[in-house]
Amino acid sequence: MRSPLANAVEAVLFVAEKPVSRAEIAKVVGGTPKQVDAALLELAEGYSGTGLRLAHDGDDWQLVTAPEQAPAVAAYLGADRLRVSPASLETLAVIAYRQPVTRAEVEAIRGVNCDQTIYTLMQRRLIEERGRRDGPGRPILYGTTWEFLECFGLSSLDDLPRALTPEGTVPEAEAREVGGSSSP
Amino acid sequence: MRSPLANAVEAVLFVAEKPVSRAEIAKVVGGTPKQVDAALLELAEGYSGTGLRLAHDGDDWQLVTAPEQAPAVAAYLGADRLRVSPASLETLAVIAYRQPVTRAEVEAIRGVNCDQTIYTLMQRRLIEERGRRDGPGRPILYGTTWEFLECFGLSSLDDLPRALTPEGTVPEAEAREVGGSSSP
Amino acid sequence: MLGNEGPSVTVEGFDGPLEMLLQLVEEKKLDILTVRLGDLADAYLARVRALEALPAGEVASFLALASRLVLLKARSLLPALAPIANEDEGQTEEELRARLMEYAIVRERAGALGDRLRSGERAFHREGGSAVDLPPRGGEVTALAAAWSRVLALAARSREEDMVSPGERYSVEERTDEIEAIVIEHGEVTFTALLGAAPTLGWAVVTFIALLDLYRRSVVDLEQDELFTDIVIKRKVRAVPETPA
Repeated sequence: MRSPLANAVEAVLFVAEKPVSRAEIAKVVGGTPKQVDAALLELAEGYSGTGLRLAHDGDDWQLVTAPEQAPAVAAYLGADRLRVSPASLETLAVIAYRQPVTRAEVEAIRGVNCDQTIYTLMQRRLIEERGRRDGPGRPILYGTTWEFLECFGLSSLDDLPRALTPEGTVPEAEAREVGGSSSP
Repeated sequence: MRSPLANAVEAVLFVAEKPVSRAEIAKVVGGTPKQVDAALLELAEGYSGTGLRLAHDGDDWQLVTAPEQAPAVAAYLGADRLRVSPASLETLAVIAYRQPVTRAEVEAIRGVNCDQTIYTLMQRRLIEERGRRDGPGRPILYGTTWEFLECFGLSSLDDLPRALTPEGTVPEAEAREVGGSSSP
Repeated sequence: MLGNEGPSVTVEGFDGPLEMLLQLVEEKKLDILTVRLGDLADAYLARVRALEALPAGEVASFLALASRLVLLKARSLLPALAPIANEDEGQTEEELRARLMEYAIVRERAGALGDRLRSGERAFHREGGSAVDLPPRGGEVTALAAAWSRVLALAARSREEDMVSPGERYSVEERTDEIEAIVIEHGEVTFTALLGAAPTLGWAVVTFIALLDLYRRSVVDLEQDELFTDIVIKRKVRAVPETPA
């Protein structure tokens, strides 16, 4: 039976899409670095004979697929399509059409928490920070990247297609009103 | 020891950006649907006592974190808690246990207009449209989403909390009849 | 049907007529299976009268149930009372009881779901992708536009629900450091100045908590000449108290 700490570390590494340092793991799971070391060792041993592996580069740790599963992974990932979830695509759409925007503005438009999707899009280099908005807390502004344009085959942001609803084109003024409702 | 097929399925689900259907899993790992079923069962059992869970909505499968690890994962992602009003929870309860249902059916059961709560649940991505019911007006049918399962820490709809009311107080057939009485 | 009359109403904890009736049954500790619903007519009517602040249209659904209860009461008093010719289905006690019991189950399930939500035991998915760092590719611009349309369609209606509206999240830790830096640099600052031109509630709360923390740690002194005037935050100089007590 695995220790509770090892399970917490596993869950964190599972959702992380980049290597996580031992110190950060310790902070979020609430353990000492030494306990985290033991948990990581426990996990690494547990993954033997499964489809996953625990990889590390120095003190940075990451869950990856086992090398021998490369054919299945390649078969799944093989098709040339963008690897983002529908939720991330929605967040990306809001940022692409409204940039620069803050996280709170994206959430006001989507109506749901966007922490994880913004994090994922940053990891994928589809969005980036664009300075900060004046005002309380100086929230971070997000915009799309050069990789975003390349990924979608756009020569510039002006090439973004106009949004269509079943009723027809959304008047830009109305759309702006919706999006702007949360910003001062 | 896990079977090679279960490990391949695990690796594919790990890299997938959205739930994967049994048919697609079978295609990429090169097994029959029956073998895939066995592999999924094997995985689900193997995750017991770990930080991961195998969740499914119908034939679509996804790897998620174990609900009890939510504090550590939320701390890592900086996610905050979803809040749903009692009125919306009632509408959600009707939809979750009766899906797919129409708005009129939900209203017949709750005894109040449910326009606003359905809209709110849609916006929170907790419910979605599931086609239309045959018959006059072809009313929209609603069902729950993956986000619903995730937010409530359910591995599948079979995990829905069972009624605490003593068995047999309300015959389900009778209840259904009442619920359906507003639709032809 | 009861349900199609008027918008949802939440007054004094009542979300609708069925909930009001169910609450009566529970308060009086009656058995939902055996209670004679007609007996509740008077108590129910008294509650409906208390809803006088409601617009007439919104009371309609409460009144519809009230009239049904009164009819049931009349029937129990005068067993010979024949069903009225144009009476539609759903008027008998059994049918109303069945609806009430079904509603009770819904409320129980909603409560169970609410408990789950409050426990915070939720799952998280992985957004996917291989560990190998590849540049993103294969994006479909039509899919992106479709996602945007979907978001706009869902955002098109105003939100009235009592859910927490999204706002910026601030860190008390960061705010504390910021204020400390300001006080060290300028010696003093007013609370109004710290709040800025258009503070949000969250920002004000975080600023205030940060100030209390600084005060507790004796980093700053707080001064207020009169009630409701601006608070002046001064750097606390050790051993040399700046403010006479």
